[in-house]
Amino acid sequence: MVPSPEPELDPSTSSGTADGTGTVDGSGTADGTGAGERSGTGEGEGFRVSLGVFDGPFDLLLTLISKHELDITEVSLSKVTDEFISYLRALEGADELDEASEFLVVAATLLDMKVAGLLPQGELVDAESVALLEARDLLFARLLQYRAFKEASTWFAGRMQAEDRRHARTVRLDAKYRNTVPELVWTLSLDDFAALAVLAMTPKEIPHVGLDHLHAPLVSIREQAAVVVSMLRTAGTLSFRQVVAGVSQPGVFVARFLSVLELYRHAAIGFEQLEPLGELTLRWTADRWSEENLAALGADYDR
Amino acid sequence: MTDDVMDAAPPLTEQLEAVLMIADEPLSLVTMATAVSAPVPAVRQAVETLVDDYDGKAGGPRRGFELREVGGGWRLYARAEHDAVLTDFVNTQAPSRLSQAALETLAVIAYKQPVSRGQVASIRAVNVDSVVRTLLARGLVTEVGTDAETGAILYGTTDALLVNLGINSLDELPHISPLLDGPDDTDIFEGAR
Amino acid sequence: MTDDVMDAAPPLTEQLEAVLMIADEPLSLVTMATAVSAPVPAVRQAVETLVDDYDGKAGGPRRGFELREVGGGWRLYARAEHDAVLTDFVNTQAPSRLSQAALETLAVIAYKQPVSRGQVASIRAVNVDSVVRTLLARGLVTEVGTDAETGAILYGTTDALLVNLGINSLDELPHISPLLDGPDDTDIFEGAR
Repeated sequence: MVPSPEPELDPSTSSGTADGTGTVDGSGTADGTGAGERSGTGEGEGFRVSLGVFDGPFDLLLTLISKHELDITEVSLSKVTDEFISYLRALEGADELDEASEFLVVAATLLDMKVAGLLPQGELVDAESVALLEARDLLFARLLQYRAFKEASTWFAGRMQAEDRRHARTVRLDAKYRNTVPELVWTLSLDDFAALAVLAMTPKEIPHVGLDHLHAPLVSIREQAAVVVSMLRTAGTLSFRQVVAGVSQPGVFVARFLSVLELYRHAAIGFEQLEPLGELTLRWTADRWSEENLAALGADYDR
Repeated sequence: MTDDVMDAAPPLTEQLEAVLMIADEPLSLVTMATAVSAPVPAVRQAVETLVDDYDGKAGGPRRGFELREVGGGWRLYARAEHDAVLTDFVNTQAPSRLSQAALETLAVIAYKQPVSRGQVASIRAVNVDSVVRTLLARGLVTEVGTDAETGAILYGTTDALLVNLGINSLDELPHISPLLDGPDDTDIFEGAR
Repeated sequence: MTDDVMDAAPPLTEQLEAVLMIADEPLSLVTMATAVSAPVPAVRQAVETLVDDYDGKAGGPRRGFELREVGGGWRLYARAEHDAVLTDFVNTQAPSRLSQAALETLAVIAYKQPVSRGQVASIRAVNVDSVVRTLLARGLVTEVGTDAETGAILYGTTDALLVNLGINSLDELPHISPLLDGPDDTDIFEGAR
């Protein structure tokens, strides 16, 4: 599926016909949140939803909503979510995590849009209504932007695939030219060379300018994550209750919970809860974990 | 030896052909001009002559190769029509495909550059650190500076990306600009309601 | 326009040009015949046509390259008349000192050998393709095999490096073991998304 060469993309017409519940071939260019991460273009696979007002690929649903051809207020987001969760069950491992995170972005945006859509609108008289509409536009913009890049990535994939098949002349330099290259000037001592190796193999420290002095966090999620990591790595499995045992400050309690979410997002831990509001059991699952992971953790909260 | 015409310098096109024959990456007009000690406009014209010549537009036969402008320079390629035959012949192993996540991140960086990982992550809404490392290792993106305010590393795309895409400049990326005017600019939806 | 014979398969000469353009070593007539699925005598005749063509004996201009028979096979070479230009060109491309990037890559290869470009790239978090080419051209590293699983080319250092460092064997490299015992799986980037 190589996109046509003319450089124009219109995400609003990306996947099939936009005639409501009509038939859809599901092989549009962007498979929405559906396409398998590794396979790139998973023909017809991906997440489909079956609602009263709509039946088809999730991506098409988004298209219709963003084109105002389907009213967001008529879409049951909880039903979409239920279907997504059962769809996820069929996936495995990393695919699951990636798809879930992408779904969350889109679902959160949809939810916001729906809230904006359900609120009474009336005449555009007061500043509040205007602000509401603007907020809704922002959400549309966010959704469309996300989908535009998804769309563009399809073009990238197609071009790269096409270019993979091309053959450029890349030949070794003939010996007669190689021999005319000026003699190499070598100045490194053996110890310099070893030092260079150390330098080259040391993982790069990511420069980080702390903003702590601007918004001094009362409790650091990163520090709390470090606590959770060391507890879980030692014990393997703990309940959340055990993880927060002895904590009295609400701030620490919250930060520790947020760090658990962050660690889950980094696929470092798994958790299970057998019933709503029941005991939350945390399990250490990371194959690899380094200080670097920890340093990057919770960066969203720094802003 | 046919040294009979050696009093005059060989034509520019011939010298360029020789240089292109031993080059192993796209050559810019300036690089070629330096190599053959000729002014850039003359080199540009000679390159155009060769392109037409190889395409069979100069009276001679069409060649089995072509001169393409890719990634900011010119390079000899086997003609696309023969790629199927050549694939059997060279049996090159294509590099492993980029994941969907990597492609999307690459697209965001390509359109938004220079851009920090944090900014990319806020669009893709997932952690992009490992993906960016993959793209760095592939040579498709590179560090282009740091944000003056936050000190965050800013990333941009490389010429190698252009070569991989078979295009010559970022201008050849598909237009998606109307959708990318940041959320600050809500005017874009004026007509949408 | 000479499109009159385009309905049939492209002429043999054109197909051979495509094959020769990307071949890195001399090709025997039999190899070429196999590549383009044509009988050897026809290939021989087409090769002769090309030789004359490139030498300017077929009505067109003389080319900056020539088709020569070397070591039992045919290969495209830059025409010897341009050697002065090409030598200058190669020299400007290959300065007498190695860049910092090249030295660091060399150091990684020295300690991690045998190692693939991809592994070096993930350690250094930049693309090392062109740097490895430089090191190969300089004879400091060489291909030592292929990875059984991925088929990737593995690189190691040469005696030339030992000479430059003034040592007799790799065992004399100073120990920097703590770093080397680190996470051995540099393939974290293979699956990284």
